[in-house]
Order: sequence, then C-alpha cells, then structure tokens
Amino acid sequence: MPREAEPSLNERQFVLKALEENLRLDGRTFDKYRALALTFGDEYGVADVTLGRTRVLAKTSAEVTVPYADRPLDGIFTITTELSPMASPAFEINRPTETEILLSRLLEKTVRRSGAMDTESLCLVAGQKCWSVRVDVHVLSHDGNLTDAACFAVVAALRHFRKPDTSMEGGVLTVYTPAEREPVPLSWLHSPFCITWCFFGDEGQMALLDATWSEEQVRVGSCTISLNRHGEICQIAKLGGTPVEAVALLQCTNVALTKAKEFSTYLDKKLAEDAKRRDKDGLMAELSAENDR
Amino acid sequence: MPITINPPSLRPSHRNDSSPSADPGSNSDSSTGGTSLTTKPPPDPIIKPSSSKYSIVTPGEVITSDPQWMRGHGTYIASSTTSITSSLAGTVTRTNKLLSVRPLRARYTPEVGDLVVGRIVEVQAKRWRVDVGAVQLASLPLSAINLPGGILRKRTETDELQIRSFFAEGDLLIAEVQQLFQDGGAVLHTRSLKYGKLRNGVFVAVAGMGGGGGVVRSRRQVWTMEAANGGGMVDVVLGVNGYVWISKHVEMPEGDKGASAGITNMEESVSATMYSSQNDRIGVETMREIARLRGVVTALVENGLRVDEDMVMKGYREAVEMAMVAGEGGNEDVYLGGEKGSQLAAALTAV
Amino acid sequence: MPLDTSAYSLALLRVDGRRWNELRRVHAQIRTQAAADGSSYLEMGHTKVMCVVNGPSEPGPRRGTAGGGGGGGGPGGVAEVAVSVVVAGFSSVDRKRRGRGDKRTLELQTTISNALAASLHTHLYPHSTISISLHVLSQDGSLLAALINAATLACVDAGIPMTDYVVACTAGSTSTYAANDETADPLLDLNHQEEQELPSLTVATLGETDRVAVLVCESRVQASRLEGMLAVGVSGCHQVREILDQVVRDKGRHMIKEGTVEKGMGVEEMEVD
Amino acid sequence: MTTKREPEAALSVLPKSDGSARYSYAGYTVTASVNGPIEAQRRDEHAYEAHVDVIVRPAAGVGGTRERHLETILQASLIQLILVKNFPRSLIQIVLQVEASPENDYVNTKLMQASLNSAVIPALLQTAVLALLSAAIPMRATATSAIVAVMTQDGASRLVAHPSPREIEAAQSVHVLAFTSQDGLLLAESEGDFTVKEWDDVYDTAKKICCKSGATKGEGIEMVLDEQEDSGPDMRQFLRSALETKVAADLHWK
Amino acid sequence: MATENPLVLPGDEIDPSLIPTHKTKPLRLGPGLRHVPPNQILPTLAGHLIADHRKNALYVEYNGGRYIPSPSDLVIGQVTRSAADLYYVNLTPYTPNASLPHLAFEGATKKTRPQLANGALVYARISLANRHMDPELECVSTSTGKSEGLGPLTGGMVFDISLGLARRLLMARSRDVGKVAVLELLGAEGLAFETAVGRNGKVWVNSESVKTVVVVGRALKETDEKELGVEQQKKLVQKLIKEMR
Repeated sequence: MPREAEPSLNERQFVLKALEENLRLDGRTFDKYRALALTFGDEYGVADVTLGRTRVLAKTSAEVTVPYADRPLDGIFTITTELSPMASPAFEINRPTETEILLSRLLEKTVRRSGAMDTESLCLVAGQKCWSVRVDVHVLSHDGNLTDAACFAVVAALRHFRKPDTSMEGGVLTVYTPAEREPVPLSWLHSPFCITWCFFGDEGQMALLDATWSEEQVRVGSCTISLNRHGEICQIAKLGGTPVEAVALLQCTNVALTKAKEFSTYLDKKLAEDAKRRDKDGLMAELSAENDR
Repeated sequence: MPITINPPSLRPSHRNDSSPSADPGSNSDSSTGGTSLTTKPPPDPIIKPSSSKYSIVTPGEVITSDPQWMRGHGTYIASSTTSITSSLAGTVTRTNKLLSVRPLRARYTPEVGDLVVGRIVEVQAKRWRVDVGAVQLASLPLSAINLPGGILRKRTETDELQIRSFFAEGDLLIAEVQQLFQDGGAVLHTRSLKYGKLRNGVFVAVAGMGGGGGVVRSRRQVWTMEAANGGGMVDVVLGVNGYVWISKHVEMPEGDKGASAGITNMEESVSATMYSSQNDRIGVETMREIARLRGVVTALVENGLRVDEDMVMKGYREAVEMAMVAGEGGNEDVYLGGEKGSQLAAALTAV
Repeated sequence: MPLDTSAYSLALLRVDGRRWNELRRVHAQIRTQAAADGSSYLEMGHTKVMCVVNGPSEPGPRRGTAGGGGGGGGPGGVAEVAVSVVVAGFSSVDRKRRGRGDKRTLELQTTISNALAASLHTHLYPHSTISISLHVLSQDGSLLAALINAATLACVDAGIPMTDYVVACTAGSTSTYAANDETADPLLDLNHQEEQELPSLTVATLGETDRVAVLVCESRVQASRLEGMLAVGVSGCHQVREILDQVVRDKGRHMIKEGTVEKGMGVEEMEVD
Repeated sequence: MTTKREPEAALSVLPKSDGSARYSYAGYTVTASVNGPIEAQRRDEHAYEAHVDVIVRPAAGVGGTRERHLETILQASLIQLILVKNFPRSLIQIVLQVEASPENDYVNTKLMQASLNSAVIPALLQTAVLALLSAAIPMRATATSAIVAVMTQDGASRLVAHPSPREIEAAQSVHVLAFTSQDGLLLAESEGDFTVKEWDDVYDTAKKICCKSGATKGEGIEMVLDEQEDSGPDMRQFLRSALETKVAADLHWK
Repeated sequence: MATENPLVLPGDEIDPSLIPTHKTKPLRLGPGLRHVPPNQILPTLAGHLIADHRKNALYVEYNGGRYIPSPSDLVIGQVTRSAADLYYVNLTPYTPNASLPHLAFEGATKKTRPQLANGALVYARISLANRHMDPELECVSTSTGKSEGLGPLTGGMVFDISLGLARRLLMARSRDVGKVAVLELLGAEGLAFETAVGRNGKVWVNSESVKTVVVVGRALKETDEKELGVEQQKKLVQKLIKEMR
C-alpha cells in the first residue's frame, strides 16, 4: 500500500498564508460549502452525494433476521463504512485506517446513537424476527470533508428507503414482495447532519467549513458537530488537535445550526421532488406492466 | 460571549493535607502546602512568587517575563508573549543569562565524552545502530572501532562484508560519545582498550539521567573491586546513560608486565579475543557476588537513590553485612528486593 | 436502572451526595513503574487507570516500513505519539471484553494521541516515537477524562517537554434532552450512573487556559445548554490541573529532599543577580 | 423499475483517480476507478510486468467469496488486454463498485443474489475497459462482452441474449462471453446444463453481439434470433462513441 | 477515404493511407502506438491519430492518465527525503521516488550544495527514464553546466492540472497552437507573477501578492476542468479580475 502523499512545504505555507489574508484557494468564504448535489437512484434507498469533488454513495438494504438476544424488542441497524482504494490508493481493503474508524464512529454516534430511526419499529416478532437495516457507505472520490458528505448521504438514503411491507396473521409472518404490496418507509424520528469545522493557525484561531483535501492536510485540528434542525446537538467530536478557545467553539456550534437547517431544507426538497417523479414513473410503470401481460 | 468560570470549590482532597510527615513514601509536603494552589499566579510578575528551598517548576509555569533572560532547554516562549515558560517538571538552572529547566527525570541526553553502555539494534552497511537509552539510536561507524590486527590497520571492504563478526544484533558494548549530530543523535567510538564488546557479566538498565535514582555523571564510571566471600575481582561499569554492566574482571594477558610493551603490541595481543562472544568460565562465588552487586544497584534505584561508585560500594558492603547477620547460609541469599531493599536503602541514607 | 433525578431539585444534591460543581475525589501518583520512562496511576472517583510512557525513542529496524529510511516518527519530522488503551474485562459491571479492533477503543486512542501531540513538543524529537500505554482497571464514568489526565501525568514524569498539562473532566446537565428545561443546571464530573441517563460531554483544556483540546459529546442535548456545560467543564479542568500539578510538585520536592535531584536555582537568587 | 435497454456510459467521472468510468446497462450500474501505474507492494511486485489488482465491491454488504471469484475472472481477462510488460514492478489498480443491480419485483432481495453470479460480469468488464481507456493505460485491444441464456420451452431450447434476472433464474444454462476488438475470445464462463451444440450456438450469438462493428452493421440480417431487438445494442459501436465524446472533450483545443 | 485525424482505440487497424511515407527519414512512432513485428502498427490508447508528414512521425494525441516519466521532460517534484548523496523526489503520488543527485545542481560540489528540506519543491529535468528503473533527475544542464531555470522552487503554490494542459502550456506557442491564453491574459491585466510548468501535471505559481497566486491558480484550474476555449478564457480572466478588485 503506497503511503499517502504529504503536501509540499510550499503548499503548507501558502495555504496558511492565504488563509491569514482571508483567502481560500477556490475563492470561497470561510463558512461556505462547496456545491452540494444529491441524486437518488432508481432503487429505493440509494443516495449519491457530491460535495465539490468529494463523492459518496450510500445504499440502504434490509432483510429479515433474528434480533440480538439482549435486545429482543429492537431491530438491527448498522452503518458500514469501508474505504476502498477507489477513494485513495492509500486505503486498503480489510485494513481500516484511522480515517475510516473515525468516520464510522461519527456516523454511528450521529445517526444511530442519537435515535434518528425508531429501531423498535423494526421488530417483527419479539425475540424471533426483526428487520436488519444496513447502510453501506461507498466513498467514490475523496477531496476532503468526507464526514459531512457521508452523513448527508446516509440520512438521505435512509429517508428515501422503503422496506417490504409485512403482516402478521395467526402467528404467520408474511413479507410481501414489491409486486404484491408497495414497500413502506422507515419510522424516522429526526434528521441529524454533521458539520465539520477545521482549524488553522498556531492557536487554531482560523476556522473553516467544508475543507478540501489539501486544506485538511494542513489543518491543526477539527471539530465535527452533529445537529438536527430542532437545535439539538446529537454529537460533538473534537478529538484532540490544537486547543481552540471555548468561546470560538460555541460560535462554531451556532453557525453549524444554521447549516444543519439548510441541509435539512435541501433534503426535504429533494425527497419531495423524487416522490413526485416516482409517482409519475409509478403510473407509467404500472401501465407498461399492464401491457406486458 | 464570555464564559463564566466558577472558582474552584473546596474539596476534601489530600492536597490540602498539611500534616508534616517525615515518611518518605508520602507524597505530600508540608513546607509549601499552601502556596499558589487555589489561585493562578498573575501572568505578569517579573519573577514568580512561588518559591521555596525546594523550588520546582512544572509545565506551563511562567518562570519569568523579564526579557533579560534567554531561554534554554526545558523552556519555551508562548506565542504572543515574551514570558519564558517551563515545559518540564524540574528545577531551574541558570548559566549566565540562560535559563533552563533540568527535568526531574528524562531519557538520557548524550554529551560528548560520555561513557555509555549500549546494545546493538541494527547492523547497516558501514555502521551499527546502538540503543543507548537516548531519544535516538546512536550510531557506531565501522571506522570508529578498533579492528583486529592493530590500531593502524586500514579499514577494508572485507571488514564491511564481515561487519557482523565484530558486533551483531544484541551484542553489548561499552563506548564513548565522540560527537553529536545536530538533531541530538550521538556518534560513538570504541577506539580505546577500555571500550569494546562486553562479556562475562550481567546487564542492568536503571532509569535514565536526571535523578529519580539513576546513574549520575561522576568522577569514575568504571572500576574494579575485590568482591567479598572469595568472589575475586569484579568490574563495574556505570554507563552514564543508565545502563550498568557488572562482570568478572579478566586480567589482560601479559597486561601487567607488558605495561611498557607499547600500546600497539598490546592491541595486537588482545585483538584475538576482542570480538569474541564466548564467556570465560566464571566461578560460582563470582557469579553470586555479581548477582549481589546487581541487587544493590536495583535496590538503590527502587528506593530512589543515586547510583555512583560511592553508593554502590557502600551498598555492597552493607549487603554483605546484612547477609552475614542473617547467619548460616545467608551468604547464599543475594536477593535484595522488596523489604530487604528498603532496609538496605534505609541503612545507607542513615549513614 | 433509571436515575432518580427528581431528588436533585429538592436538595440540590446528586446521587452520590455531591453538589453540582464538585469533583469526585481525585487521587494520583507518578513514578509507579520503575522500568518505564514515565508512569502514573490516577483515580477519579471509582474510575481507575494506569499509564506507562516509553520514549521518546527511535524504534528498531523491525518496525521499519519498506523503503523508509529506518526510523519511525510522525509526518513532518516530529515524534509520533502512539497510544494504546487496554480496557480490562473486570473494569465494568458487564465484564464485556473489548477486542483489539474495537472502534470505540481505537477512537479513544486517537483522541488521546491527538490531544497530547498538540501540547507535547514533538518537534524536538524527529524520527522517534512516544509510546503511551493506558490500562483501565475500573470504570465509573468520565473514562476519557481519566485517561487523558493519567497520560499527561505520565508524560510529565517521563520528562517530555510540553506546553502545558492537558487536563480533562466531564460536565453534564440535570435533565434529559427531551425536556426543554431552561432551568436545568449544569453538573461537573459525572459518574457512570449519571453518564447513562443525562446529557454529558468530556472537555480537555490546555492547562489553565480556556482553550479546549478535546470536546466530545455523545448524547443528545439542546444546543442552548452547551454553553453552561462547557463553562462548568472548563472550570473543572482548571481544578484538575491544580490537583495534578500538586502531585508533580510534591514528588519533585520529595526527590530534592532525598538528594536524588540537585536543588535548582532558587528564584530569589536570580533576583539577587 | 424498468431496466434501460440502451447502455449508458460516462468517462472520467471521478476527479481524483487516474481514470474512471460509470456504466449502466440492463439494470446494472457500475462505477470503476483505475489508478496506475503506481508503486506495488513488495509482495505483489513482478520483475517483468505490472501487477493488475481488481477489486469488486458489492452495493450492499462487504465483499465475500462471490466477489473474490469475480475478481479472479476479471483479472485473468484484463491482463490479456493491458500491456503489462510496459510497467514492470508497478501496480495497476482497478476498483469496481457495483451501484445497482437489476431488481426483481417478484422476489425479495438477498435471495436472488446467489444466482446472479455471472450476470454482472459483462457490466463489470465493460466498465473496467472504459476506465482503463480513460486512464490511458496502454492496451493491446479493447473488449466487449455479452451474456446469453439457454431457455428450454416446450422441449425446444431457445437462446436469449441479455436475459432479465427472471429469465436467468429460469434458464437451463447461462453463458458469459467476451471478445477482444480483434475478434478473439477473451472470456467464457458457463453455468448450468448444456450441450456442445448449444455452446456453439451461444458462441455464435455472442460473437455477433460483441463483434459486429460499425462498418459491418448492415450484415446482421440473417440473425438466428427471433427478434432483431433482442440482440441488443452494438457494443463495439457503443464503446467507440463513448470514447469519441471523451476524446473530443479532451482535445477540444485542437 | 479515411478522415484526417481519426479516433483510434487500442488494437484498431490503422488505415495505411494515414501512415506517412518519406523517402529518407525513418518512420517515428510517438506515444500511444506500438509496432508489432513484422509490419503492423497498432494503437495502445484511445485518442486521435495524428500524422506528421514533415517529421515522418505518427502518434496518438490524448489527455488523461498518470504521468509516465520520459527523458528530457521538465517536471516539478517534491523532495521526500535525503540520502547520503542524493535526494529522493516524488513526481506523482503513490509512485516510486525519482532520484536527484546532490551534485546535479549548478555549481554544486561536495561542500556547497543546495540544502533541501523534506517537502521542498524542485524544478528538474528527467535525465534518465526507463521502465525497469526509477527515474533520475537533474537541475543542471550537462552540456553548459548552467541551471537554465531549474532548481529549488521557493515560496509560491503548486497547482495540479491535467497532463494535456501541462503539455499545452509547455508548447512554444501555447496560445496559437495550445489554445491556452489565461496566463498571458492575466499578465496583460497587470498581474505580476512567475510560473513553472511541470510535465507531470503541476504548475508552480509565485507572486508578491497571495491574491494573485490564488487568482492564477483558479484561472488555470477552471480552464482545465471546464475545457475553456480562448474566448471563454478571456471572459473568465475578466470575471476573476473583477472579483479581485
């Protein structure tokens, strides 16, 4: 596995010098995100998110399985993040890097531990049958700020997902195929979003949102704040790095809240658009299916 | 948006325990119990008020903000200030205008001329990498050792090819620091009869320099002593780096009479055995006394005492005494750990 | 077992009898292992951890990666801070074993490593590694805080230069996230029971400053309550620093008294000059 | 969802890789990245040729034996195409990410995956070739691939090109074939019961699909297949037009 | 009749009428083609086949992929470490290092040689490239002993661009033939900056003003990514200059 290239001294110095003059290499202001784009796949539960040159694909899938013995009333909900060499040749399959572990932990804390999904609703027969919902996060291109892009993709994919409908009659569990019954959405409680600040300078006095990969390489620390639009913090992670003034962190949280609200609005809009499109498609599909028979 | 900082509340904590205690195990000290605990010293005084006869500075403590001083090791100047701040826990030392902090304990920092005991970690094409307990591995160039066949012999490519026949991984050696690299790495040499490969003995690593019970730089780091109970002559090497070697003394062949035979001759005669890794026969008595000496050194360290010739010799005599008192078969018992070690230490500090 | 938070509003006392801004008993020792370069043992209430530091030292050739010039160290010519955390199976009630690849442990390691690396003067030791091993013997909340404090102490003991102590503690809030309770009080230094039930965060500061090195919050909480919790946490860190500093000073004085360390220049003497 | 009948491809979709492609056809969508030649790990280093590393990643779940099997098949085919001797001691890394597979509304997912082993190969191979072209890795030739199923109906066997998942499930045997642009047979994977005669028929059919090039387009009149449409699009022509777009964009300044 | 510059794919047959014939000069095959004995010429890349009748040469014009070192190319490399008598220099990420001898600088002797820190940038020429060996670099002309503009690059910023754009920037008449005019246009707007273009897809830009470097970098990247023609480049430059002021 070749090692990740380090930025040259010139790049290190220049990026910092430019930041001191309030300049970013791509001309953005410090608190501006790159262009965010979300597209849903033909299937339910597939979200393709691009954030500048960073691109993440999340895919949701569900199957019926046996619940964990210690949680008979809960379904199973897992998020897997495996960074493949597609994102960078420095990543190797089956050998998780620090980036991968931290990303996986952040998504876990932001989405799963914050109770974004009602896992009890995944239970079919207590202690015997439940849904196991999993989200696979695929990083296709890594140009910085994986966390925010991945989190957005996961939340989008889960909210877009439809699982097969089921029924219980006389102790018999039936799982309907999509042809028999329209699949149903997951029981969703709130939508958290990750907003990552990167810090620069000797005392971390400069804070940037949505850093690119080359900016990330020279940062002295970062802080990921996860919030939903109700102003609830779901998770904060400033895992070491150069110490930053506490007051500055509070300001970061306030800005993060407005960004989370923007994300939330954008996602709602996209979901509505997709629903509309599907409705049209649905009609068409039904008609053509009719013809086939 | 200011953050309100609440004053620390009183806690039932041991740190306010001000009962004077002579027990060396206790980690509280009465004499300065109350100074500068609950309030942060104002950042701007020229000299920090907290002082006592045991003045200690700790990381982050401002030593002085007087610009007349220059900062030395163990200090830094925080950005946007001019205050010299300590980066270590230790004592302040002053050389002219230079302020530095000597740590309570740290890894060995090589200085030119230090006598060190080391272990070969890696063999490279033209040099060895030697663990001397410092931050970086020291290097011993092939050109800095005495080659068999006399001091004047030129180094050849054959020597490079059979570099492992002189020192291989794991070998112990005694050497002197010849020079230092800019980044603090040491270059060693063994170009003296006193130095070279070690055998016939036992290795002890004690904590590094800077107190806390370590080897201190002193007049004599190497000496030969007469061991008790018929142990014969024993060599003790206290490497400045905290690595200690205790071995059976081997008379140099014709060494005594050949004192006038000229250095080169002697070198030649020694060279045959110079890089041998084979131990000589060591008598049981000698082994026992070597073990006892080793026990003394570890006991000194465990009880936080200095390790130098004086202390080791005193400790050894004391240990022999203790064994005698213990009576029949006591001589056999060379164990000096635990209770016995503290006993020994107590006896030494009492003197 | 749910925590009865109702009692708090009556007596203003927590389950273990503390007030809102009280730390639990902090007991610390340094130089607990003679063989290591630095070591410490720390208790915050019933959370007990042990730390051993070795280094900075240059790793031997075994670790050397292919093509590397023989030698470790982090990128950019600074020492690498390698942290390993071992959580003993008997440290908590559920006795769950955590494997080596446990992501939570790995995250703890990364956090501690990055927090200390920012304070330690790693640039003084190129191509070397400072290896810190932490062992968790008993858990009763504030685990990350205890680990950071123990690691800092052990690094001080090892004589590794640093800007200041990195000190940590936890802070919480008296009611759960759902209650949009404006009157909720912040709490300092949470134990396991409180951590399970209440929103909490771990803060680490650089010495007595308000600069935050670590801020980890793993529970849902109203953003408006962050400020109060953070303020209490920061002040708690300052208290912890005093305690740790005292431990180091006591040890140092003791060593001078024993004569193992030469007495320093009295600062008064400097003044005389 | 209806599956698209026309293949779609986009080249150089991933800005951080040396080459990449996204290809979708018959319900499959695959994204591939190619990096190389880069430094090979000691254990993968060959003294005289490049090591070609193929990684297949499923859309859901982590890769298992199924993916390893696909990787082996693809790797063996791709090293025939790539001029590996041009880059000794180096590594050419191809990562294939399956994004979507055809849905079968009549069966719940997971159950049908096992039977889809070979059906995904044409999509994977096609994407890999496109990505290699985008990465400007020197190659001997390009390749096209097709899948043909042998169905038994009323005792008579019938060949179906580009079968749907349901047809594959019902088929007696399924065959994946790939041909180089010089009409050489590059890959043949067969599953199920079939006779030599059937295989010969399959070979002819697949060759027609893969090897009719733009110039000889009009000659496909004497098709054995019942419907012209079933033979699917002209893969070679498709490949060429995909590249044409890319090269035109690259060389816009000319 | 075959078109002028047809699209070729690897393994395609080449229309014999396109192969230049010259009475005296031997036929030269450029990048993207290989000769299969006895007398077949096959493309190995996808691109436009271009015949140069004057030089009796044939090559495939393409863009993309990873830089493959070739002798006498000018490149921008990054020093990764220093050995006893040479620097290890990285040209593209994840590839083996090239070597740059300590003495391959203008006027360098054992005692006086440039001290390059790890991470420093150098502008160098490839002196040796061979598929079986790691490439070698030099910062001095072996014939004149002068640096000829090569050597350490201090300050400034380095931007990644596509190999095609790097090639066009290095053309003798980059505006007319290469159709890239951004640098000229920016200079005409009164921006003062210096550049060095590496064939390995890197441009180094330096200026007194940080802002200028940022603008030049953005102009280059946008020209590259959005595949702008000369007219569009003009508009881009005007837009950037306006933003800057």
